Amino acid sequence: MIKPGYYGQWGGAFIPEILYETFRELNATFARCQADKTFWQEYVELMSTYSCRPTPLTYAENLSRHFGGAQIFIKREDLNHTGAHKANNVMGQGLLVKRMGKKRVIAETGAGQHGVATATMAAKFGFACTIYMGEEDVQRQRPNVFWMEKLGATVVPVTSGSRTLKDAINEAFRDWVANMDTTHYVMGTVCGPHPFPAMVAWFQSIIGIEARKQIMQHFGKLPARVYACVGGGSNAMGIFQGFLDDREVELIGVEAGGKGIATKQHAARLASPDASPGVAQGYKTMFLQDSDGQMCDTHSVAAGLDYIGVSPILTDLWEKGRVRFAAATDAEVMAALDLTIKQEGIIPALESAHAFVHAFKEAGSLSKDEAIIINQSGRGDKDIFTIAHAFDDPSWKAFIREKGKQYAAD
Amino acid sequence: MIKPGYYGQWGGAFIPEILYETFRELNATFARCQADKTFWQEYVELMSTYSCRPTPLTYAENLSRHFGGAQIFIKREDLNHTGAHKANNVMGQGLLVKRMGKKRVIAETGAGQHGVATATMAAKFGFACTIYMGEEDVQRQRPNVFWMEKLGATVVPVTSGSRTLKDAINEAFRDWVANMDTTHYVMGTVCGPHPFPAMVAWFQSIIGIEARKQIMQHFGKLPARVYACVGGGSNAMGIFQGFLDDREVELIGVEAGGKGIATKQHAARLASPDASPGVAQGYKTMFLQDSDGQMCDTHSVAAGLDYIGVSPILTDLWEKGRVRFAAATDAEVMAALDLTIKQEGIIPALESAHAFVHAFKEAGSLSKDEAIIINQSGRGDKDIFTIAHAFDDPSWKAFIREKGKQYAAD
Amino acid sequence: MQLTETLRARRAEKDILLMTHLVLGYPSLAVNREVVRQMVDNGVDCIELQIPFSEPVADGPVILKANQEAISHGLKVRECLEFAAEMAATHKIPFLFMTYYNILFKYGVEKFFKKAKEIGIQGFIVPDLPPEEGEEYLNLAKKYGIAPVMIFAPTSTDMRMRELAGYGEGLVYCVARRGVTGAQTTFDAAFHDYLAHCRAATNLPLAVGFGIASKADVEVLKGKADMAVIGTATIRLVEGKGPEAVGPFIAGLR
Amino acid sequence: MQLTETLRARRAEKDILLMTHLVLGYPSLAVNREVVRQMVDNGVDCIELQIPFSEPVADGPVILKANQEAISHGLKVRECLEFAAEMAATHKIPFLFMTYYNILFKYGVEKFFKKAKEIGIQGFIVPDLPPEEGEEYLNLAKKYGIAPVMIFAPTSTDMRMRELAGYGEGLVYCVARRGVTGAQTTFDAAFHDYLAHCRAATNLPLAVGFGIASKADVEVLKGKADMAVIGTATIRLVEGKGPEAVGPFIAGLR
Ligand SMILES: Cc1ncc(COP(=O)(O)O)c(C=O)c1O
Ligand SMILES: Cc1ncc(COP(=O)(O)O)c(C=O)c1O
Repeated sequence: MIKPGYYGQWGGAFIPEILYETFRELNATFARCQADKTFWQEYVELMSTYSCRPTPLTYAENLSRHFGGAQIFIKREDLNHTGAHKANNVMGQGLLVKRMGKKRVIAETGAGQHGVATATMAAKFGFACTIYMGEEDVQRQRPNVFWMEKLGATVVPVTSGSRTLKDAINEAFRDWVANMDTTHYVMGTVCGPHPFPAMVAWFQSIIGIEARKQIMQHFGKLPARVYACVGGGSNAMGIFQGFLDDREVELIGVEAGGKGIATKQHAARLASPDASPGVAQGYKTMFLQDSDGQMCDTHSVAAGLDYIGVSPILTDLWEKGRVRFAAATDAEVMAALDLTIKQEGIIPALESAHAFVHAFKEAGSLSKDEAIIINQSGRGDKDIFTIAHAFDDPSWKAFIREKGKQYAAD
Repeated sequence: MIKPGYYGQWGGAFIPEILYETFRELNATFARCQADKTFWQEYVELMSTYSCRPTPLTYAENLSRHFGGAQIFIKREDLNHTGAHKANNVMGQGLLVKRMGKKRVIAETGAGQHGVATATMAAKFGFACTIYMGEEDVQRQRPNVFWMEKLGATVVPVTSGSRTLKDAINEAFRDWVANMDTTHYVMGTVCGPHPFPAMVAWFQSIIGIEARKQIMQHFGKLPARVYACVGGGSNAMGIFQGFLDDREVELIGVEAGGKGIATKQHAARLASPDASPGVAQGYKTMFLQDSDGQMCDTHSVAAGLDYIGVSPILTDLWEKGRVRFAAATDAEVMAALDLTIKQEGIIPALESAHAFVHAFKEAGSLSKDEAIIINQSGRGDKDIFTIAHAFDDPSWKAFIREKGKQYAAD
Repeated sequence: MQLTETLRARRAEKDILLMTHLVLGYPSLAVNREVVRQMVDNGVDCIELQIPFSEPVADGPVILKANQEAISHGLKVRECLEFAAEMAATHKIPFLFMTYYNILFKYGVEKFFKKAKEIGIQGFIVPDLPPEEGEEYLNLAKKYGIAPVMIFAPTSTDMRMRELAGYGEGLVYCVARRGVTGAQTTFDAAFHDYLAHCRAATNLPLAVGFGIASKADVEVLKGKADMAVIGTATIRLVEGKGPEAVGPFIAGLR
Repeated sequence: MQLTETLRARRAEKDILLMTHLVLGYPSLAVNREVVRQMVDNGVDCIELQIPFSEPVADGPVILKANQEAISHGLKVRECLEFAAEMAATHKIPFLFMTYYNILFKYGVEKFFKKAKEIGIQGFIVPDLPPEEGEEYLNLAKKYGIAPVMIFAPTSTDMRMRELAGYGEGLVYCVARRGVTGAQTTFDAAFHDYLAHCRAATNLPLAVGFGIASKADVEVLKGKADMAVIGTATIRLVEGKGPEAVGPFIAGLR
């Protein structure tokens, strides 16, 4: 028999005893909401009036022509309110929090995308909000910090460990074990202790439900392949769920290859030989860790993929051969981004661009009467500081220098 | 009899003779497209697969409660691809350009919003693209310049005149009179010579068509008032057209009050006594000009409203009493922005925030069983440099200083 | 119409006429005064006085800058009118106003015609006023006997040219090429063909402008047009070498 | 179970026992060695040796930093085991391992139990391993005779406490309050009520930790618990005054 919260041998809920009751309540509320059809209706209604669900499926005519193979479709999660699929999860959990009667939410954030989404949800639902963010990320992602603060959230820079996403998660847990009576921890991806993977996957399944319907409508048959980038795995799980039972649809998760697998400066858990089974941050999965079980530093140009673990659900699907994994390097990502912007007038987030890399590598080898879908998890204009920097744009640098001087004079 | 291209005494086509044939062709193509039902269908289809139309109508529950009067609804043009209503016009004109067989587009841009939208459309349709932008705006809006260039457009800084929007329009005309055989000028708002006002209003009418249907669906009756900011007037015309024939719906256009009407540092054409009838940039309307007919410098915290003229269609509706005009000052705009972000988790563009100012002033005096709609023409995160600056955010300044130093060392 | 007759009479004596152009107030009215004197002394047949406008869409960078500098130095329309009155009183050749429609519109179109007539201006060139928008303007032109100069463009069809000719008086201004003032013009076969079409469309004197800058350019027009228009070239000359260079330059053009 | 008996025996002689805690490798194993000696010499009844982990979610800033510094200085799990072996061989009191589950998991859970047994460790505290996830762990604990210490929290219901007690051996670690290690605890009525519930749920010795830092704190626990746990307080002490301050501090607690 499979234990609840397990996907094959992965998952579980490795939580401190103090959270036992909190998780009992959370599991119960989640189960009630899943059983209650009106909850999902309320969720869909919220996402269609507050965000713009269903998000479109865009036919990328130029890219399809460019590669001369499969017809390329792009699922446009970038058009969500706050600019990424993160909104789906966050608004869903917001509804749960309302049902539980809690008044405060906390969250970790890496790039800041999930932090902005959570702060947004908190503003809308009238919750107090604290966001934990690695100090290094606070430095790198100031625009998102600015918006979180404007949205009324308190942003706490995390100075422990590698000062990035995983440390922010730890810090959020530390807050939670002190304040669980009033507070819900809005986990940002399909990771963490059960029921988070199940819950986040459920809310994100809206992507796949829509995508399947849309591709049937626009293309008349199922896609040959579906590509999604994988940080924690929430956007990937979101779209994959629409096609899991369609065995003929190949599902491809693309991880951060960083500076190349060989350099060890990457965040490829399933697409590299560098990860091993472990238990951390409340769940069991493949982690990038050393032989003692200490977690490694990871690297990616995309902050949202720069993480040691990966969804236990995806690890299971990988182990069972249902999802294929690949890695895209930073350099490949910048090239795919450039091509997509120029060909389609669409700016994927750096995270999302990882999925484009592999779709582009494979599109040409498929026949023209097949379709592929790329999940564009977010929009890239939020990443201007990173993207302009990565493209080494001289006018951008001059602009920033000039602004810096103005402010220095203040 | 009313001359074609006139709205009451306003409008017309004051064009140099060299463009006579170009306009004849443009008028003919436009008329053909208007008569051809499949054109509008193609347009709606494009906007629903490439952008996310219909954009939602969001019920602003918290703001409604806060003001204790009318139920406030927000029409979410910010969720469009590229972040503003500008996409509607630009994609529509793009389809026209395809029908005319032209291969190059040019546009003016102030804030850069219309420039980014046009560059996006050009990338999607495979057109060459040149964007004219006042040198001062190029300096202020570097992020948008960066994206336009990434999208493959050439951005030409305009160094004549006040180096802002109106000068960019002049420069675009100068390009057009040289290259009209291959080139279409994608005017960004409901101004300029006929058929531009009619054409842009037509494409933007999609906002009002949707909004009317949505408010009836969500609220069961027509709104008491509809608020929109007015730069050139395209987003306002867009939403107003849904309600023009409903005499009981009051329509309010909000212009840039800048530093206050009394300071003359504003861009209020119809809401101040400072404008007078004139003819410039190809059309007749109320302009901010001196007694000789020389155009004035205008001011607004919102670059997209910082313009000397206003749609001839709106001037006519104003003169006829159908649309009421008001002005919002920079300071009021920052306060409304702050409140909207905190209450609803929604970040309006600085331009859009002008509409919010007046909706907020009046909401409380309406009864709870009435609704008002605010047109949120765009999203504010594009304005981070301006908004963070306007809020005088110290961490933002420190961040920019730091980045500037990094780049200085390069 | 006075302007037509004057030009026809002059044309009878020369194989090509010269019209020059200056932007009032740039670099100053004093320099304008000297430039006009040199032009007249060196046989120019007609002068366009451009009243500056803040948004001169049909003009290229040189004239654009001249417009804006004149305005930024505080030049008023009233001063332009006074200066034009002085010129028309001093010199025996026809003077025209070139400006954008808003200058007339804001002044009051009829008031402007009346004033222009009073001070002896013989024609108007308003590049942003097509006849379709010019009903009042055309009526007033007739009423005050001021020539409303029409503009032909290389993009104008024969039908359009004939239509325009019907509205025009004084002369027809043939724009030599696409684009704005100040760039170079190529006098190729298409250009000559264009002039032939212009010629066929009207009996009014044909003035050709945009990019005419040298004796060679003027030479090309002989026999094909009645008048060469020198615009940007003299402004550049005054900027570079001062007003005293204008006389020799004009003298060398024919 | 050896640990239970040892503690019960000691408890029979004292009105409260003392358990202390240290993070291995912080600031160094050499300092750890000295600190342990001082603790034992001053009558500590039981010592928790924390094997550092890079993600210590249940720990507050002081212990967190200690974990991370130890790792960043290159400390290996192997060295921790060697050091623990040395301590257990040198000192007569029970030693426990406190660490996070991944350390056991990655080492191999059974291998880890075997090793611990070999070197004389008497119990494990693993704060991120609830019994629901610990089937293998609990079986191995039985097999190797190592006490799997259960944790009670102020949020635990009576039913949950009884359930936990059923899994536990050696002692029950009662977390004094919500939150992580190192913050202050208020010993109010709710706290005493909580301890009464703990007491009612199990016969195992009750150790109370989180925020116990002074003689007064220890005093409060007398009669209500069997053992006071001093964690962050000694780490702070060593940081501020060096290892030689530990002895007098411990001596002064009871
Ligand atoms: C745009 C975007 N895509 C993808 C991710 C990765 O997360 P996940 O794998 O959970 O979708 C992030 C995380 O911040 C993100 O912002
Ligand atoms: C977001 C936004 N709103 C409004 C405007 C003003 O234009 P219009 O009055 O044509 O809608 C602009 C112009 O750039 C804009 O970017």
